[in-house]
Amino acid sequence: MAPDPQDDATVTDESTAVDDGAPAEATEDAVDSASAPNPVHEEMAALLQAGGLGGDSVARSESVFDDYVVRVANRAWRHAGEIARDALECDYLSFIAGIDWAPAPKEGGEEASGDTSQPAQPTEMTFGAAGSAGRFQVFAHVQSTRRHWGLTLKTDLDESAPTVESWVPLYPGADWHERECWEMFGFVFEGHPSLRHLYLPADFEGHPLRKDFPLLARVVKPWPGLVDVEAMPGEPEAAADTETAQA
Amino acid sequence: MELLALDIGWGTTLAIKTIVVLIIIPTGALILGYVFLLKMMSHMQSRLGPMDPGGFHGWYQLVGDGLKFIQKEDVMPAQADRRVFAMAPAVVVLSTFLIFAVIPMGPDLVVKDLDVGVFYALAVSSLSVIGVLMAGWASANKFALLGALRAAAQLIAYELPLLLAVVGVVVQAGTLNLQGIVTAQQDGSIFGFSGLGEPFILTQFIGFALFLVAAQAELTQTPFDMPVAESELVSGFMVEYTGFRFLFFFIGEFGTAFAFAALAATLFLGGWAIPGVEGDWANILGPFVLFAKLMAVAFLMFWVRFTYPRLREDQLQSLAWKVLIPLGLLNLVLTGVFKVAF
Amino acid sequence: MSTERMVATDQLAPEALHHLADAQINVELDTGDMILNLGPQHPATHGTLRLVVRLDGERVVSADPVIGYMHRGYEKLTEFRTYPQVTTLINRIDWLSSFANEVPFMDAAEKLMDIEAPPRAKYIRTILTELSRIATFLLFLGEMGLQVGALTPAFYGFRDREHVLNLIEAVTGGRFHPNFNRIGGLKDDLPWGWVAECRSVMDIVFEACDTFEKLVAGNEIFEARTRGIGIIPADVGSSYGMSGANLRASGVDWDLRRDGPPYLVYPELDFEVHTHPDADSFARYIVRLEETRESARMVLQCLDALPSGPVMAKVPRIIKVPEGEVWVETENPLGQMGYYVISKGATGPFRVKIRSASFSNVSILPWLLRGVFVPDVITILGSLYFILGDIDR
Amino acid sequence: MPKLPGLIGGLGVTLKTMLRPAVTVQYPHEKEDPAPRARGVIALKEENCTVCMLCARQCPDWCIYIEGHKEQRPPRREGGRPRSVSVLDRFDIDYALCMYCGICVEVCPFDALFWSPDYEYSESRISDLLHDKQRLGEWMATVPEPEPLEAGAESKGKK
Repeated sequence: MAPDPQDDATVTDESTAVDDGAPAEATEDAVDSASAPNPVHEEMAALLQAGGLGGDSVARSESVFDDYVVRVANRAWRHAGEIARDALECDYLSFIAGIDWAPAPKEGGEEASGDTSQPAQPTEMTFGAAGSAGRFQVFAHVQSTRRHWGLTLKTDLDESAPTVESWVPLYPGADWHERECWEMFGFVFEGHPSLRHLYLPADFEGHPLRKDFPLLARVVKPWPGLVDVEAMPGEPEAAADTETAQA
Repeated sequence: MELLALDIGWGTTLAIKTIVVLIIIPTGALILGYVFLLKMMSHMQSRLGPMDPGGFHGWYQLVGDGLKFIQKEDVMPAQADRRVFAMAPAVVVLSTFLIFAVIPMGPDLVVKDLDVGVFYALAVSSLSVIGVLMAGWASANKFALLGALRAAAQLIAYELPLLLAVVGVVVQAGTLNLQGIVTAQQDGSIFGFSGLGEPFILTQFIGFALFLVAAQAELTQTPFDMPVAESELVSGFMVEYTGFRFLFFFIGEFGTAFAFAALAATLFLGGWAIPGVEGDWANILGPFVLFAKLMAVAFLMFWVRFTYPRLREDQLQSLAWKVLIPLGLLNLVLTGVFKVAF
Repeated sequence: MSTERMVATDQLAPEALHHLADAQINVELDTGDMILNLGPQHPATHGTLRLVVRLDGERVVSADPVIGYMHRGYEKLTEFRTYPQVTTLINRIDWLSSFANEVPFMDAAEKLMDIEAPPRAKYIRTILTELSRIATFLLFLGEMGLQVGALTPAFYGFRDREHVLNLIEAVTGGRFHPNFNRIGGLKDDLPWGWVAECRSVMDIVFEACDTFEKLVAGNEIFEARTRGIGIIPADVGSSYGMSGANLRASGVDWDLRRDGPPYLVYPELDFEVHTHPDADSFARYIVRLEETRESARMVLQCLDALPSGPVMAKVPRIIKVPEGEVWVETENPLGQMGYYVISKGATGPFRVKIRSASFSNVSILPWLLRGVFVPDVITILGSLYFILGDIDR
Repeated sequence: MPKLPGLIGGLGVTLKTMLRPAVTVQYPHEKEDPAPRARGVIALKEENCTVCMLCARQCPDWCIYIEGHKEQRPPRREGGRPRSVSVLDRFDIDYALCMYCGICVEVCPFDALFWSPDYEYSESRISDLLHDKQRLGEWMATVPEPEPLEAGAESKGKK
């Protein structure tokens, strides 16, 4: 299936949409990707609709390579989970995680190690499948062990106070996933029995997976790729010495 | 000692005997450890075991280990109950040495030919329970405490089957004296053919099997090694011991195995006796015969140890109370009936 | 461990909670509970898992796994790495079957770049994935004996696994970290005489499975130690996200190689998915034993149908994956491993969510270990078969 | 033979293994030679290296340290401009950091780096694991010929 060429087009107008209100494209929440509409995803969309996920709570849904991505409003997150578990019989919780769509900070700064071999990510903020209303998003993947299908649910969190309802009452397995997400991104899950650190030591401050959290492992040691081929002593500098060949 | 036709005083013979026993147990432990733990286990696991130390097949390995343990630092945990911690290994090893005071290795080669030999041997063998409890309690370590409590429950639970297994032999031999049991087996005859003597293993097979199972539990060997379960309690009550104290435990473990194998050989396989060998020759050949029979019994015990998984605590107890003890009583009844009938 | 969490899980499935824990904890004898730390250095936790266990005598009142001792922060690292560098990272997540880790990531990148690996590369990838599954399971079959106390099976497991690792080393150059996968195919082709060698090793694998069946599975003491221990009902298991042989041992007939979106050459192979009704530790052992045999049969099928041809599709020298998102999930030996790759057209991914199997398999421990004896805790830990790198990422 | 109870069957297995020859190799005396493709150590062919720094940049562990300088070389054709060629001064691989992933060997455009299956270069001091240019050159002798490929393989044997 060709990647979704339409992606760029819809992205630009995406960031203007307000996530709670009835976004303009609520009406076309049917599958809008250019690829052939996937029958399974059609059935899932119908079941979601029948299950009570109203028009205004589904912001946008999209088929991405065999996976069906549905973006729901923040307040409808637990409700969407419930419908996925009951109407779509998705009894298997694959994972719950967060995304920080902010562009990666400028790499190779003075204080950093000058490693120019890091991939140069684009600097403006773009969003992935089914768009996003802001910088933070929580996405989960649930599957059905009987019907052998699954879908990805996404929701947006506002940047100042990122909170969303917890899925622990629906899936006890969500406990650890949400603790990890809280620890790495700082998203607060309401109704979670005990939000505490899962991987990091108790006194760790900051949220590592946010894009503005620097990767400190590499600052202490100068990057061996920095050294460049110097000219012979007394030889006029033929090539511009400072420009290192971009890997 | 008429054999050597010298008249050395009572004190010196006792000294010689104790020195002999003090030498036999560690060497016996080292031999057993080397042959079974190092070589047989590794061959069973398709590997060669130690080959380099000492040239031929690494025979020097355990001696080297012993020296290594002696020069290792003797660490004692901070909150340990110091005196009890230091005493515990001694108690465990003591019971091994005491058992050997009774086991005959020849018509005259026995430290003390007690009339209540069997009773004494079994009584002394349960001394090690106290040592294990002392070790577990004194090392102030949760794993050690758990291991020691399990050991206490297990060793006590398996005293009874051990006793019942031996009582069958005593009833058939008619005496508690180990020499008496050996001679009873030597000149007995099976259906008229007296070439092989009458080792009690033939008539007391249930007793022999019971004895092996109970001895396996007394030695805390798999499938009864709950107190030293290496995958749960790391190494049970021995966990905080280092240096030569651990060496004591190692010698205790394999020395007791040596002692129990010797006891089993004496009770069931006719001890030092071979039919048709009397007097002085028996004194010379006796130890070697006993050693051969002993190694056969030890082979059985270690073979089981390297093959089976471990029983859980409650399964272990229910096996003792619900299976082994009724079996022992049944064996006793059968022996009694046969004794009277023939 | 706060009590509300107990309440939260109680509402889930009341009948699943006829667990022996609540019935048998004797309250009248109010002995103080002992808190015991199993781990992080402990022989039974495969690596640095720490289990804070509250004991009442030898019975577990509550268990709280503490993880993170092996956390290397892979998801942060992948944001600063190019695609070839990320492959060297991700095969260190589940280091026992490291080739199988790379397969979903490669599949994801190939889908985004709309590249199709040539058929021969797909067959070799399937063979190497199944070989790493056999290597992992052989170690498990031996290791499980060790957890329960038998010393010898572990050595048989290592001995037979050595042949499989030599096979993988002959092809990829690395025993544990093959690093043989490239986007669009494989780095190189099979060396001369490898197919014949692989067939003879499969016979060794079949023989090893028979040995384990006789030595461990058939042993009455092993059965006494594992039957009825650590029972996980299917619905509780799937709600915790348990996958792989653990879930199939609870009777759930679900295997991504057959039911999920098709990947590699599994649609062309005919293989059986083994389940077991008992849902206890013994069932998990039996399911993995059967799956080892199934994998060996699959490898033989692949060897017979191995097509000739190139092993690398046409791929630009510097790989820039176009913008897009993709979720690819495969059936790894430990369970389902998936990657949610988000790319913004750079030489490296923008964000990779790594869904590893052991993370969810272990998250069921607090529910599962209530009211269990200490030795059974070790049996259950052994039967769940998790790898610490897989939990902590 | 009748299905022996598991306990007896297990004993049979261990006895059978005991009687079979052991599979272990006595390492210092007998040695198992690794597969020709095994990634034991990286060898450097100095004349191919043009100090393009690609390997140092692509290495995830940052364990390759390179220094070079430019030199004038006589022109190939007489009367032509003198060629300026980069010459290697220092090429160190720190095997204490290297994870043997093989990215450097693969990314090198001039085939200057090769894999050799040799594995016996452990040191007592960790600083000795920093192999310099001369030591890497010595490893070149142990690099095997690219071996023939399996039937049905089309691509040429890469290094």
